[in-house]
Amino acid sequence: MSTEKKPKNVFVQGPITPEKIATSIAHHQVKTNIGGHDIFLGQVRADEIDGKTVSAIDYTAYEEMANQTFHEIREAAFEKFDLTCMHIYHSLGRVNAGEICLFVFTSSAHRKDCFEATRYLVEEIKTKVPVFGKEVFEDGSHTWKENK
Amino acid sequence: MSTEKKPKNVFVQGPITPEKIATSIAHHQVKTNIGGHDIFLGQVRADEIDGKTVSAIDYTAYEEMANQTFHEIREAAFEKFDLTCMHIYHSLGRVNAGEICLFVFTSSAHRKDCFEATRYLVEEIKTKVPVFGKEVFEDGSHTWKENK
Amino acid sequence: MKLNVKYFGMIAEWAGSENGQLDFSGTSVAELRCEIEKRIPGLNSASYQIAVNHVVAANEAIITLGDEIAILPPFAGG
Amino acid sequence: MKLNVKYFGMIAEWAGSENGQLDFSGTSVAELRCEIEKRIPGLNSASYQIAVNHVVAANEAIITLGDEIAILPPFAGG
Repeated sequence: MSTEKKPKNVFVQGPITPEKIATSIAHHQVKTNIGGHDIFLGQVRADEIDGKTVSAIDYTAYEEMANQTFHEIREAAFEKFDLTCMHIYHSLGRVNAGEICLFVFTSSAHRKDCFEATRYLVEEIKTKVPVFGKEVFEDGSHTWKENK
Repeated sequence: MSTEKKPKNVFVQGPITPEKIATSIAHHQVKTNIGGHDIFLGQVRADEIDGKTVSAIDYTAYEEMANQTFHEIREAAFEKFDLTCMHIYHSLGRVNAGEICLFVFTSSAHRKDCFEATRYLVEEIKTKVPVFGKEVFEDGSHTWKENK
Repeated sequence: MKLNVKYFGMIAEWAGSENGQLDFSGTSVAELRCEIEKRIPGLNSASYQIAVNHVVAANEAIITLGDEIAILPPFAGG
Repeated sequence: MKLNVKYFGMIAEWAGSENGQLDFSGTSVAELRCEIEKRIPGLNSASYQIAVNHVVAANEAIITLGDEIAILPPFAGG
């Protein structure tokens, strides 16, 4: 009998909507030990690359490995910071410029923990999670995004 | 003729709702030069103080000075960080435990700026803005909150 | 000179009012502190700041007729 | 041994497929790199990582039959 938690599925199809974010915030109003929330939202930019404008990013992932890595990152953050709650969602498939592709949400009694945790999580996600982004231009051609 | 901007009114009556936050996020989806948003939400805690539980905070402010100070903090943040947008809202009046009293929202092309700006803004607000909080207990008695 | 003084938060509670008038014969913020502490019980052992015309003022700052004076208890924003 | 290999992102594009099978006679990840670079044009001058059983593997790591192999181009999450 294993007590290990199965990794949750972090991925959602398509963009993350403002309504989903509002619902998630509202769910925390019963948790009256929370004093601060820090939310990071990644939004797709209409970057200009070699004279062409990005109209969307088409996300794919090595899902089993990505969910396992998200799980490890979450566990590490719970160890490092005194958090009440932590939620992470990432898009798969097409996300248009201006839409949200990443939602990282941490909550804590005091602001220091949520501030540091959200930043830690975003940096870890960018460097460790196997998610791939095809930047699609207005003319249908594409290039591949690479995190710095 | 003065070119100085008049300070905006940062205050809203009562709690800040998840719907207001969602609307604010949605308004940024036309700004396709944004790559990251960082949102801090302050939430009223049901702290236990000398055996009594806080049920709400009743916020008052020296409004003219507070709006002037918010304005200066905003201008300083725009100087220090490369931001696309910045929004700050603070509650006045009664905010129940679990409800949101502060909403700080910054957006930038790259994540570093919004992360640093939101944190800077929250620290500045906590130390410089004349807002006062009466912590009301369940039995109707009260004490006065003090930022650390 | 007659000064209009605003009180906030716990200090308004101690003063029993959000506005007061003070007949002030001094010139500096330090002197104003002494004057106000005589009138508001508890203030001399409390932590508070004085704002003159919406800006927190040092003890050396000079007060002139018509200035907007506010007595500010510790901040609790956010 | 026969290895099943997954390709992602731009590497899947270069490989023309998201899955491939490879007859591998070596033992280490370094050897696997050489083998795969022979098959996928452009890969030898690209930046990529190899995951073995969902974990990024160093060049010295040993590959055994049944391992899940994935060839990962640079990450772009967030």
